[in-house]
Amino acid sequence: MIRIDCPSCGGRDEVEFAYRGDATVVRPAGDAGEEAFHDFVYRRANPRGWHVEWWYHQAGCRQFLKVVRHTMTHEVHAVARAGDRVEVPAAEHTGVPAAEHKGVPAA
Amino acid sequence: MSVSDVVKADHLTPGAYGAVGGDPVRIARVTCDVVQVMARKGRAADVAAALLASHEVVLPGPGAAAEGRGMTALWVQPEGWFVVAPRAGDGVLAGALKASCGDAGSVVDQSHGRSVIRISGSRAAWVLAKSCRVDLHPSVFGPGRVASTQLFHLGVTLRQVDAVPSYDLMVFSTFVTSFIEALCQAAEETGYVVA
Amino acid sequence: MTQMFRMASGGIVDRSRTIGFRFDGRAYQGHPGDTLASALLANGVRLVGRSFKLHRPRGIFAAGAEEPNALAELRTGARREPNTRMTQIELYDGLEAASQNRWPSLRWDLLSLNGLIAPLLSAGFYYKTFMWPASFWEKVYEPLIRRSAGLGRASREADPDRYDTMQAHCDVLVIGGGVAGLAAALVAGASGVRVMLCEQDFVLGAGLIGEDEAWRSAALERLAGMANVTLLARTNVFGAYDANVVGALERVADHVAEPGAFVPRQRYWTIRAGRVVHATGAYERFIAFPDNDRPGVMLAGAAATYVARYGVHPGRRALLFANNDAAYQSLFTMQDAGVTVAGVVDPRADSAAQAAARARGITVWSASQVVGTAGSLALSGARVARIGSAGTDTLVAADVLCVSGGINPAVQLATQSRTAVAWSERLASWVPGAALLPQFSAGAANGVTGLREAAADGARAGAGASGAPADALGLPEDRPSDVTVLPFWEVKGSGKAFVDIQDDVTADDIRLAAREGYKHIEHAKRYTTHTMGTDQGKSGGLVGAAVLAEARGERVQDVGMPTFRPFTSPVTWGAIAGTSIGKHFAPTRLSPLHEWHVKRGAVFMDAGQWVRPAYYPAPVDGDGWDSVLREARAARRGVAVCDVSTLGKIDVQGRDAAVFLDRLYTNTFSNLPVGRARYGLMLREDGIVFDDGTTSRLAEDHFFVTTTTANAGPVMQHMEFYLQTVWPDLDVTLASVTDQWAAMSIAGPKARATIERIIEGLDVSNEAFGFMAVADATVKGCPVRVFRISFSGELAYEIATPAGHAQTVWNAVLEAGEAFKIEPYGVEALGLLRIEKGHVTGAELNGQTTAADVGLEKMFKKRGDFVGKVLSQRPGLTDPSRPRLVGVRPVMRGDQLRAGMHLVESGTTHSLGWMTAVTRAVELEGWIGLAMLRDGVARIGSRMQAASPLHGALVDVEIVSPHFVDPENARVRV
Amino acid sequence: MRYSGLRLFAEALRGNSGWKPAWRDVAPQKSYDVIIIGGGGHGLSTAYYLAKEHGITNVAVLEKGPIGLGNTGRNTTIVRSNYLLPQNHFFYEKALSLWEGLEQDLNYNAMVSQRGVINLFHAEGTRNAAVRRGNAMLLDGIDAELLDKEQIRALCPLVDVDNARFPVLGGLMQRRGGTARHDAVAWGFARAADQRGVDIIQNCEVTGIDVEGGVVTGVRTTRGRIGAKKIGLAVAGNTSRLAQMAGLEVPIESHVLQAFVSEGVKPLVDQVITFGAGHFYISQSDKGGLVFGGGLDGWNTYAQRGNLPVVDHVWSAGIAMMPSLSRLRGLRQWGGVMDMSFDGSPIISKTPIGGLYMTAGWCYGGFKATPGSGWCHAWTIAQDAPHKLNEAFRLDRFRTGHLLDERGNGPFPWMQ
Ligand SMILES: Cc1cc2nc3c(=O)[nH]c(=O)nc-3n(C[C@H](O)[C@H](O)[C@H](O)COP(=O)(O)OP(=O)(O)OC[C@H]3O[C@@H](n4cnc5c(N)ncnc54)[C@H](O)[C@@H]3O)c2cc1C
Ligand SMILES: NC(=O)c1ccc[n+]([C@@H]2O[C@H](COP(=O)([O-])OP(=O)(O)OC[C@H]3O[C@@H](n4cnc5c(N)ncnc54)[C@H](O)[C@@H]3O)[C@@H](O)[C@H]2O)c1
Ligand SMILES: Cc1cc2nc3c(=O)[nH]c(=O)nc-3n(C[C@H](O)[C@H](O)[C@H](O)COP(=O)(O)O)c2cc1C
Ligand SMILES: [Zn+2]
Repeated sequence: MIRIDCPSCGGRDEVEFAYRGDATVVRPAGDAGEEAFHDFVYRRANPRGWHVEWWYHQAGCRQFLKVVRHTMTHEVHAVARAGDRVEVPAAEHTGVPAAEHKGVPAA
Repeated sequence: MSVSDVVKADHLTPGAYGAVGGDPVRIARVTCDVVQVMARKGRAADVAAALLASHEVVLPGPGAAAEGRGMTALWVQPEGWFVVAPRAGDGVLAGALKASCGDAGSVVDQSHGRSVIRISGSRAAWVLAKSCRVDLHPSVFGPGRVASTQLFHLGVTLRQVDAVPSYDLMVFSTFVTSFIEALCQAAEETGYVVA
Repeated sequence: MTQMFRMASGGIVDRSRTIGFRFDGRAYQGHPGDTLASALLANGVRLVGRSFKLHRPRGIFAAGAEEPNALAELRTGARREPNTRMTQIELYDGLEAASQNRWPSLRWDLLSLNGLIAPLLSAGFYYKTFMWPASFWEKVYEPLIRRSAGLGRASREADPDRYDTMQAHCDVLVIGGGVAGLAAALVAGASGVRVMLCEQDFVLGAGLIGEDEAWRSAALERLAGMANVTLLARTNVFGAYDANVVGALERVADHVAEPGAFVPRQRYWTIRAGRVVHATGAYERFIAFPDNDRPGVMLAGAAATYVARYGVHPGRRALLFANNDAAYQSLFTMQDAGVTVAGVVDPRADSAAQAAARARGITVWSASQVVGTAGSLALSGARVARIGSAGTDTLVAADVLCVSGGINPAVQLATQSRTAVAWSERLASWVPGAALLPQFSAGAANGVTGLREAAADGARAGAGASGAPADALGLPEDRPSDVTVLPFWEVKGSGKAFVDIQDDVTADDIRLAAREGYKHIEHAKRYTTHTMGTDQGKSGGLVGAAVLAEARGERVQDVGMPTFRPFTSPVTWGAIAGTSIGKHFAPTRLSPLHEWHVKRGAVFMDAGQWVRPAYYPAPVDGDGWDSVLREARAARRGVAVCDVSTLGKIDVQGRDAAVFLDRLYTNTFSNLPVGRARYGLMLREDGIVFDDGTTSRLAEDHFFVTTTTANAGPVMQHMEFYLQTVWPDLDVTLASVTDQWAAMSIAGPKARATIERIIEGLDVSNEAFGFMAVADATVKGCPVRVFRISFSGELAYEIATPAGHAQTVWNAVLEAGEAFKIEPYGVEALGLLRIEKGHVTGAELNGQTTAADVGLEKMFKKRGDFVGKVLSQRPGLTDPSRPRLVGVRPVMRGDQLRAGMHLVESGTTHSLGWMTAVTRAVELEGWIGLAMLRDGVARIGSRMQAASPLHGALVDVEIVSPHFVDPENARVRV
Repeated sequence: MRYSGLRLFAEALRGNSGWKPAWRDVAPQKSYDVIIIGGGGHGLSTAYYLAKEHGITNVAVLEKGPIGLGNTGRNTTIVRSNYLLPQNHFFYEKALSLWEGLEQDLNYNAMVSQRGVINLFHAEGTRNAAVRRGNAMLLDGIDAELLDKEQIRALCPLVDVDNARFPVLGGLMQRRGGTARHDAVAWGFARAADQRGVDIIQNCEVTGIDVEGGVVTGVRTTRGRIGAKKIGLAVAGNTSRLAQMAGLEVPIESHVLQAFVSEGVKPLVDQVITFGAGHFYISQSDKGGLVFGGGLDGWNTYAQRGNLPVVDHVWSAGIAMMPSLSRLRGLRQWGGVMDMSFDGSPIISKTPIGGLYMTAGWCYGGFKATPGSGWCHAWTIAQDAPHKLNEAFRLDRFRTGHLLDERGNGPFPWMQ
């Protein structure tokens, strides 16, 4: 269960939130052209590792939160308000499990 | 869905229901006015000052409620509150708040849009915990605390009223029938009384 | 005589009370505290089941969750519950259970003939045959396979019991109530933090039971006295999820025939824990040897449990086959309890326990192994031979053969929390490595055994988890218990040596898989089905891995194990569903006028979460269509009123409210005068239409936005997204007021005449209150907001009022309209009217259409940015041949149209478009419909065919303008 | 070595000692004409059809772990061709026709079971959508039937047709749809490809793709560099990572879909049934377990595990629809990482890089496509041009706006 520590509401379950995807893409200026809007809508780094993403606290304070979450461990490193900057850990998290199916028990 | 399936438990009928012999919870509707107040950009301090002056309330921060003169303010979102007060005439509370805030705040009457249900009794927290994902344990929650969260698949603003404990559950009015049914079903295990 | 294997004393069953139960129809007796398994053993019942594939006779093998064989259909009728482990079923009065997967009876099972062709049924045999002729698979082979596979029979009736859920939080969660778990809970509990302890068994104490009862009861008493500690017995933690959240299943009322009134049968707990202590113990593993599945072969620890906990002799004469000293304790326990001991077979040359056994007068065959078993439906003896001595073996008489190949710490939950495991040479098993989450493993789960050591380890974990000191805890009495093993997995010989007893997987199957290239542990698992049964390989998983390792010429630790996934024990489906079933599966949303609709006898329909009146039958109506047409006719000819409270409504305020709406909608709102409404169109950023609705300007800085019923939530979220993340500088506030305002649409030539009679304080004449005007007024003293907007295409007004006044205002409208024979109309007539008018709704705006597709391209403003503007100009979205909105009429007016018909050129089957919505019309004769059609505009005036091959329908149609009625939009302005 | 009942019998007589490995265990060569990255169903079938249909046999399939344990080995095995959009019709129909002859073609029993797929609907709107879809299928020569409430009651006695919340109005059925044995699909293709000379190389993770002058030259792997004239990606949820190795960012996000299996029981559910008013679908495996699943967890992830909220929803939907399943027990739960495309439809396409091709974006519906995907991917690689069947599955459609959004959910992968 992903638990998100909402800066206003405190730690809450993922069910209270609506996911809204990659928070690093920025809507271009209206006259930036098709290529820029294509990238805004369709181009994603989709990292295996830390991901900065939007979560909308739908059942709580109705705020879009910027969440730094790891896409292997699901660990939440930071939660910030929409306008705030977030730190993204540099290295891969040490908790990345051994690659799947090495034959040793790992979830 | 056919007609007959839509039960109108909306009118909580007085009586005792569910398991007997235990310590039943009490469930009741609370009649009140609800007004949503949101500060305009950069005007939160003005709204706070205005409401302090007009209603003697110190607008609360996240997760809290504060009592003012004849009203309670519940924090619901950054720079946004619900003001709850005993029912007065249409638009009276909203009008007073708007008069007080002026252009510093948006004031939206929700008196008809939100319904409040009170559940009370020593096992009220247990009944709520069947669905409430927010920790209501006395060590982390208590009278005067507020949480907007989800209960029985519905958005709810929950306020602990006293140490009994009693909780006021504010839900969207069009869902209140469905909500009451689910709440009552959850309370059958402890038994519940509608006064 | 009953219970001839019950000891006169010993164990913790309550001999003062007797319980009657039935197994396969026969009556037996047991005591409170028994499981079905212990009670059956007490009655000398050995044969309890048949295996999955070969239908071999099977007996009770374990004493807990790892049981592979003893599965029963528990209870009868709607409460029948297949595959229930007899070792975990608490005995209750009147219990009924039946053996399964056998026909006609357990003793005489026809499919045991499968044993004769066992070599044919080798691992994966079905992948190599049953391919000819191809059509035989569904008709012959698969039905046969399906019927012989599966275990028990499920009930086909709805479950009469109720289930509940519980959301919990704690600082420290202790999983497992053995000595380690109890010690951890005691230490953590003493520190004052919130502690929960979950134990799957109905008795806490595990290894302490019957061993150190004094310590156990003292511990339980102390824990019960701690207000900050919650003890949950009968509660299996079934899975560990992210962030120290676990799922657990409490069996609240499974130990009674039927749950009491309002008592849930089971409760599903979601527990959010600060720190977790895994004190889940260990599962003893067996050794694979020929015919190691004979009823009477049993795990050594289980045999001792039956003695020490249940006071039952699992047999008269016990033989132990073990490679570790700890297992000898089990035998000693049995011997002390009066079981005759036939001896010990131990592959090790010597050990302390061997000496101890000899000292007790027990024969020890050291450096020896069991090479086979004797008996048919029950064990009569085991064949014992010295390792390396070919051919010569001794038949040792025994009716219970206790087996121990060592222990496997229960690391399932730890590994689900991403804890890596490490290989322990001492245990020849996996033990948990360093935890990544705030978790601690303790006791046997951590590879630490012996009551004393395990308690100390538990105390250490409890201290780590709570920050309290561990030393205050007194430790229990102990007997020597060294689980150091000689790694020993399999005895090769003739006969089937099972590595997965339930699924009939043998060591040979594993070797065959390896030979065929399925060498990876996960391939071998899937090819043979090893560890895929209901016990998930708790006691045999590692044995199979070891056989595979040998076949691969590698070490066991290099082969690994199949991934441990939830569930640690199978989980009742209904419990997870909890109360979110039936009508509570999704909440229901009702209009403030709902009760009126009910009283009026409306026929309802679902619209997302809403329940809305479809139409209102009247005595004169022959069928539903009569009602719909009558209602629509009233709107076209006189006046009719519709409850439109379901429309989404959003209050938008702020200095920048107009700018904000300009950026969200394709058209402009900043030039909308106060007191006017405007229809708006909203796109997604990819250029596809998102939603539409009217927006009114109530003040310079105050707008009232309406959305479609279905999109109310998504539009609100869309607005918040852009406001908070894209244009955070705008001064705008948003509030959902859908529930605050009820709304009704009064439509028809007599609409004004109707509302004139009730509107107070507002001149609604055409001159004073023209098309798209908005103003506040009152009706019967209730505040209302009047909008002159029309969806039907008729002169119409929408009146919104705070929900609590809806009934008053609605009644007033009906009363005022009485003179004009006003009719209430439902969603069906609403649909009819909008189709006649050519208005689009969700059927057309289905997330695939552009504004141009539905003829709304003119709604794009020329200047300025708005969401979706840029990408809506991509070639694929501006392609003129895209399907466009058109109207459709049958050439023979009486022909029926259907939504979902496709449009084809006459005589062809190539779809050029489809019908989005159809209706019988009131302004025109017969059926009409809207369609999305390729080159649609160009085709207006032409003939095509509408086809519904699903219904065998083909109709000649003409393509017409989608605006069937009043295309000039004159009526709304009169 | 051919598989047959006779061979099984002969082997049984000699202790099953004569069986040979289903595919060879080989070390990578220095270079290949074509390298397929990803040893799931799509990669293996691509290799098989390259050899079978195009005579290209100097091919290696590189798989980072053991083959067939990605989504191919963890899906709910539903096979069908009941799509709405014509661009999808002909492709999935091709796939279904390949399934229909697969066992004989591969000489491996993949247990393709045409037991019927039923999509239930509960409201006018969804009924209309089902009618539109069924008609579109029939017009394009694909079987479809509309079932009313009573037919559902008769065919699926466990379904609570009179459901208290979402009563069933009817269903759209494709009788030729059904299930196939997931593992056997991977193994069968591997064995058949191997027999045609394809090298299947396990435990060989691709860590880099070499591109020179805009054209691929080979891959770097945990087992060294391997040269290649052409490279096909078939790596499902890892598509973004592999594409990035070649310098491409693609309109794909990785999301987890969970699945569940119950304890085995005697035959109970005879078709594949999907529930329209909540996310839920179910079928019974031949072993007896009820295999079921629902929607995505709904956030980016590369982990093959999900969380409880989706479990709660899926299991509730199951009991809401089939109340008699309530006393059954779930046995195991797992997840797979899907390549969710931004319009919910696949990509079988050339890329802006010479010699680089991909079959991707399969979301949670790619198992049914397995033979068709391989067939078209092989064609595209061999001809350096798409086949008519996969022309619409172009990578550049997101730029041009020729989207294939079956459900109309828009560019939100977590909603597709
Ligand atoms: C729970 C679930 C249920 C589903 N249900 C259905 C269903 O009912 N019907 C249906 O049609 N579809 C279903 N699907 C979708 C379907 O499973 C997939 O679309 C399909 O199996 C994908 O096959 P694939 O060969 O592309 O991918 P995979 O089988 O995942 O194969 C990709 C392979 O690439 C390998 N790989 C990745 N990176 C590298 C690298 N760097 N180097 C080398 N190898 C690499 C992986 O290890 C993996 O083996 C479901 C999916 C899931 C998860
Ligand atoms: N039967 C044996 O052969 C055997 C095996 C291991 C340990 N032991 C003995 O047990 C003692 C070790 O004590 P311990 O406390 O570490 O282990 P334990 O086996 O005594 O207790 C573990 C407890 O955890 C419970 N449990 C396991 N998984 C669970 C889950 N998912 N949810 C809820 N409950 C769960 C079990 O039912 C058991 O009661 C030592 O004395 C050791 O010698 C005996
Ligand atoms: C169609 C299907 C049926 C399955 N049946 C079983 C089963 O009967 N028993 C079992 O233990 N697992 C079963 N599984 C689950 C697998 O054991 C395994 O969990 C899944 O393939 C994912 O792999 P992983 O758990 O190793 O990551 C089944 C999986 C699928 C896809
Ligand atoms: Zn919040």
